[in-house]
Amino acid sequence: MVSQKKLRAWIEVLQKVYAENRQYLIDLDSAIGDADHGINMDRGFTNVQADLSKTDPPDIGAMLKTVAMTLIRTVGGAAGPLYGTFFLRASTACAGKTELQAADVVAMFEAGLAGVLQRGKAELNDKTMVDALSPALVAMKRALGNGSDFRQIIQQGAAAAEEGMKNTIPMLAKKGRASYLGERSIGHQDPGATSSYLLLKTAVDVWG
Amino acid sequence: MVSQKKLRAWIEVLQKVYAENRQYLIDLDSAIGDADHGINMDRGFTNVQADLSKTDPPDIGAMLKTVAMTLIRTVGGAAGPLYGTFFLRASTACAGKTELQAADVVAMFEAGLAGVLQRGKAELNDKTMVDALSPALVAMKRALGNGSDFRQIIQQGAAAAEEGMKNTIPMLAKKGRASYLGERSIGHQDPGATSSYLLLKTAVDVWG
Amino acid sequence: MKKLINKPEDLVPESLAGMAAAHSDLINVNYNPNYIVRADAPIQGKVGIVSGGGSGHEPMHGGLVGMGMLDAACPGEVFTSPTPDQMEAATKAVNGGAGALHIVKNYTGDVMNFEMAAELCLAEGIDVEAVVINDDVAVKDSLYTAGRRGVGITVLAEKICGAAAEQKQDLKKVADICRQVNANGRSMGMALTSCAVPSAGKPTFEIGADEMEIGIGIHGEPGRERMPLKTAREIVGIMSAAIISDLPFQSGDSVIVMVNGMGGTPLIELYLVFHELNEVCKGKGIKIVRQLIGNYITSLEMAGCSITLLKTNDELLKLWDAPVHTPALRWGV
Amino acid sequence: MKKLINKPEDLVPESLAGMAAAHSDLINVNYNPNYIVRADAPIQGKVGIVSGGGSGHEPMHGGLVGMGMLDAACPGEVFTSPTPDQMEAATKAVNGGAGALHIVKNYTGDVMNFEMAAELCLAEGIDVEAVVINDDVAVKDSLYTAGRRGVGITVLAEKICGAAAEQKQDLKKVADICRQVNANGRSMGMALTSCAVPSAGKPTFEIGADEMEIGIGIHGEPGRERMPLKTAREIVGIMSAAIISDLPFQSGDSVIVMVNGMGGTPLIELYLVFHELNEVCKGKGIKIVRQLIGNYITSLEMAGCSITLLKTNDELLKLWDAPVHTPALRWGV
Ligand SMILES: Nc1ncnc2c1ncn2[C@@H]1O[C@H](COP(=O)(O)OP(=O)(O)O)[C@@H](O)[C@H]1O
Ligand SMILES: Nc1ncnc2c1ncn2[C@@H]1O[C@H](COP(=O)(O)OP(=O)(O)O)[C@@H](O)[C@H]1O
Ligand SMILES: [Mg+2]
Ligand SMILES: [Mg+2]
Ligand SMILES: [Mg+2]
Ligand SMILES: [Mg+2]
Repeated sequence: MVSQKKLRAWIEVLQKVYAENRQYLIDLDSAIGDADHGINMDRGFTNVQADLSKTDPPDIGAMLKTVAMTLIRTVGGAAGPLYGTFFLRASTACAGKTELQAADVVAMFEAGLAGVLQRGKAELNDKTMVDALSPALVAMKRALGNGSDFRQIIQQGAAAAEEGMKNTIPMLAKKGRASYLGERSIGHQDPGATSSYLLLKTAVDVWG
Repeated sequence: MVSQKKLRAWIEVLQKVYAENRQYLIDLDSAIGDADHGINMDRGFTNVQADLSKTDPPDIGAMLKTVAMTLIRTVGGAAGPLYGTFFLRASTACAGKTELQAADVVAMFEAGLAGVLQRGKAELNDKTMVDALSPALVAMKRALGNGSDFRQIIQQGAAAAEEGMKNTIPMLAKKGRASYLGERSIGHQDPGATSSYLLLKTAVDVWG
Repeated sequence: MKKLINKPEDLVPESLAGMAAAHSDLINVNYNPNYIVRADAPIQGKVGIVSGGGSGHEPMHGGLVGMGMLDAACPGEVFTSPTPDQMEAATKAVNGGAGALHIVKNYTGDVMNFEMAAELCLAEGIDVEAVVINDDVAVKDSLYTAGRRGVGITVLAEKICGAAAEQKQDLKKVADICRQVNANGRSMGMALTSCAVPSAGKPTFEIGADEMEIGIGIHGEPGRERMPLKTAREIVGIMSAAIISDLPFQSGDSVIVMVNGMGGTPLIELYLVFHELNEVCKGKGIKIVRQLIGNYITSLEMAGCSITLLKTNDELLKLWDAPVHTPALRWGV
Repeated sequence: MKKLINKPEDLVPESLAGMAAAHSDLINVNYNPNYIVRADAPIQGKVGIVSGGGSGHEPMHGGLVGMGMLDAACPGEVFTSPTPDQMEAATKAVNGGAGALHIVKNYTGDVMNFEMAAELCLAEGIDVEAVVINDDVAVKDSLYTAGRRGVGITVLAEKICGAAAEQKQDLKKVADICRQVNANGRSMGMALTSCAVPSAGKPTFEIGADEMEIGIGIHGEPGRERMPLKTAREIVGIMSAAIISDLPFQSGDSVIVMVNGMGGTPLIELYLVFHELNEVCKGKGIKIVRQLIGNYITSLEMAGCSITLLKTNDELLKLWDAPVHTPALRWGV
């Protein structure tokens, strides 16, 4: 179970995580993109943090909507609409709730991923954030079905996201800026898959 | 005594000398100018060589006039009008002659230097080619007065030019591009004084 | 890499302030959300032409706002697509009742942000058509990838569509013209040096002292091939062959040409590149009827150039020649 | 340093060929001796405005030839003054019986070559006045040195004198206006990186990764002071203080301003520099009435900028606003 306070803590720690990983994400994006993914994520979550600090949303849905709108408004690039849509759909899934059970968390991620897929039209193995988010959802659903506890569910999601992120290394990019590289995109880890893994890893760290 | 053939040989060897010293003169001009003196001298004498090879001037005056006009037409910068005027005045001093006695050679340099002074309005110690040419003329006149032989006269001119060239190192430039540097021109050898020294040194090598 | 800036995060708004002060006769600048509009916007009954993209490509797009060209431009952070709220606000600001054309360069981020903006505008009852420009032959096109990048043709499309809108042609027609320009235009770029995103603080890519990148993107994205530096003649040969064979351009075609500097290449070299391109076109019977030579769609301080060819006809040429008055492009007024 | 060229020695003529092909409606190019003239030269009864200098400063001077500005430009080798035969031929080509004004930048080479050219022209019965531009406050002026360099004011003088000549003002008057512009204008430049002369093949000067050169010359000549890189605000502060205190410009003065890129600095930074300059001028009560922002008098691919201020009045402003149609500057047509 995760309270609204803990969910908020997740978002707040994400700001620190993206600030700390700014250069790492820039470097990954330099290799196969335009060297701004770390800047984008850092700017987005810094703004989220600032906007959140000014509000006291009544429920998790309202809180995630603020996150979504701020990301859409301040990130730009590919990551802005994608993570923006992720949190917008997640917020709808959490409408009116002030705490989330394990099944709610999984439903939240499921709605978020569906938004990413609809917005970006990427498929598995296109070398995008989908390659981290999608295995994470599969793992979480499996764990939920197995009757694993909350902590295990999130942990398994993060582990699958990490594996999915690493699996992007040998992939040939088919979506996003990296796709312009064709064969030359092979051998590099996708920056968006990496920021998505950090999303889940931070959930484990904060909620676990 | 120097024949027209030997005078022509001087000009022809000068082309090789400036080609060989191209980078050296560029480097000197980089320090206190715009890095083109080697390029200018090389281009000028390469063109002189090409133009001379197409003509068979009746006398030394006519030959030096071709040198002058080609330099004026193809060098540009400060060096073009200065060396152009040098050879133009030198040609007038040699009008109609097909060989030069020691006194004629000294008169030729004297006329050339007068042209440079009139065109450039530099004074001694302004850190220009005048600081090589002027001591050279003084030394040659002295040697001529002493009854030195032809070879000695030219040698002493070249030696004085070399000393004058080296003396430009501690000078503060007052004319030309180097003067923009003020104090910062101190400690560098003047490129034009260097190309003027090469003019005399080559005369020694070819005539001596 | 060294920049004439204060803080990286202030570069875009401070540069916009400079534009606002310099061109108050032509444009107005709005901050938060950031956009540039024609001083006389909105114009009743005229289709609004809106474009935008990451900053760092100046004068595109902000310098192309004005009579006969863009009604509004949305500048993002450096090399990062602007956001839907910018585009929505800009579209509203130029809406004179005849709808708006969004000219979008084909980058995932730009396309998605403009898509979200169009959804917002439609929800408010503003007619929006979006045309995605994808003229870069350096990138292999495919239904299953992000497809070709949008580069030089964007500038030409903005000029031509701007002229059509100025003549009060309707949204459908202006969008059709935009698609026609895109369909008949091809570009390719190359780089001698890297650019550096100010907030990243170091060059986007490493490149050897004797190397060049053929097919570079305007954000310093790697291109088709890294190869030893060649002469301008050989480089233009490679680029023009890729462009000409792609459409293909054929003997007898009339073309508008742009030789564009990436930001760090001096004009003297761009004219030399144009000379080489002119020789190639002459050899192939392709007639250059108009040309732009200079920095129009840049990549910060990157050295290099791009070549754009647009197969033209009487209609497009008339629109090209129509008066334009923007900070960066001006004729006929 | 990498260049888009074939052979260094062919750069100037091949680039001229590109200009000729691109702008045949405006200019004609003559080779051997090299010069660029207005397509409609000579114009009877109009003073011919002739300028020139080393190549590598494009668009100056060749890109400034056309209606309302230069009648002819003489391009030398890169960073090397053109030769008297070029200037003589160009002056003859534009002579419409009213004489010619030679606008000369104050470099020993340029001054001496133009002097020789003027002697040749006078000998042929063509009236020539020469005005030497020396606006660079970075250099200490003195009767006993080569004096200040001619930089940004050259562009403004060419525009203003071109307009006066277009109105058929006589040679004495046009030369007076030129001297007036020179007397009321001041400039200063700075560099972040070096340029490289193509035939020299390496950077003209070394500069550290955190250094800048204040007071740089347009040929990469060392400036006033090498110092650690500062913010744009501080840099504009230093440069504008030197410029403003020199004339001095005073509260209530109206000025035409040029923020000029050295060739390798992106436009987004130049607009930021203009913003800072605008703030400084506002603070001092100096009114910016017109501005040019972009690459006008460059130093190959050098990164950096220069600032030019010209104290103006109604007469000069009217001449500034008069129509001009050249490859690089165009308004009113
Ligand atoms: N169509 C898409 N669907 C899902 N994710 C995508 C898509 N396109 C790009 N991405 C993700 O976005 C990341 C890049 O984000 P970012 O660098 O912020 O944007 P941009 O590419 O516009 O600079 C990529 O690493 C990839 O994971
Ligand atoms: N007024 C002058 N009188 C005599 N020599 C001069 C004068 N001005 C410059 N010089 C000489 O010219 C040299 C520079 O020549 P060069 O580099 O070819 O021309 P530029 O300075 O135009 O690039 C200087 O080193 C100096 O010796
Ligand atoms: Mg990116
Ligand atoms: Mg020199
Ligand atoms: Mg980006
Ligand atoms: Mg020179």
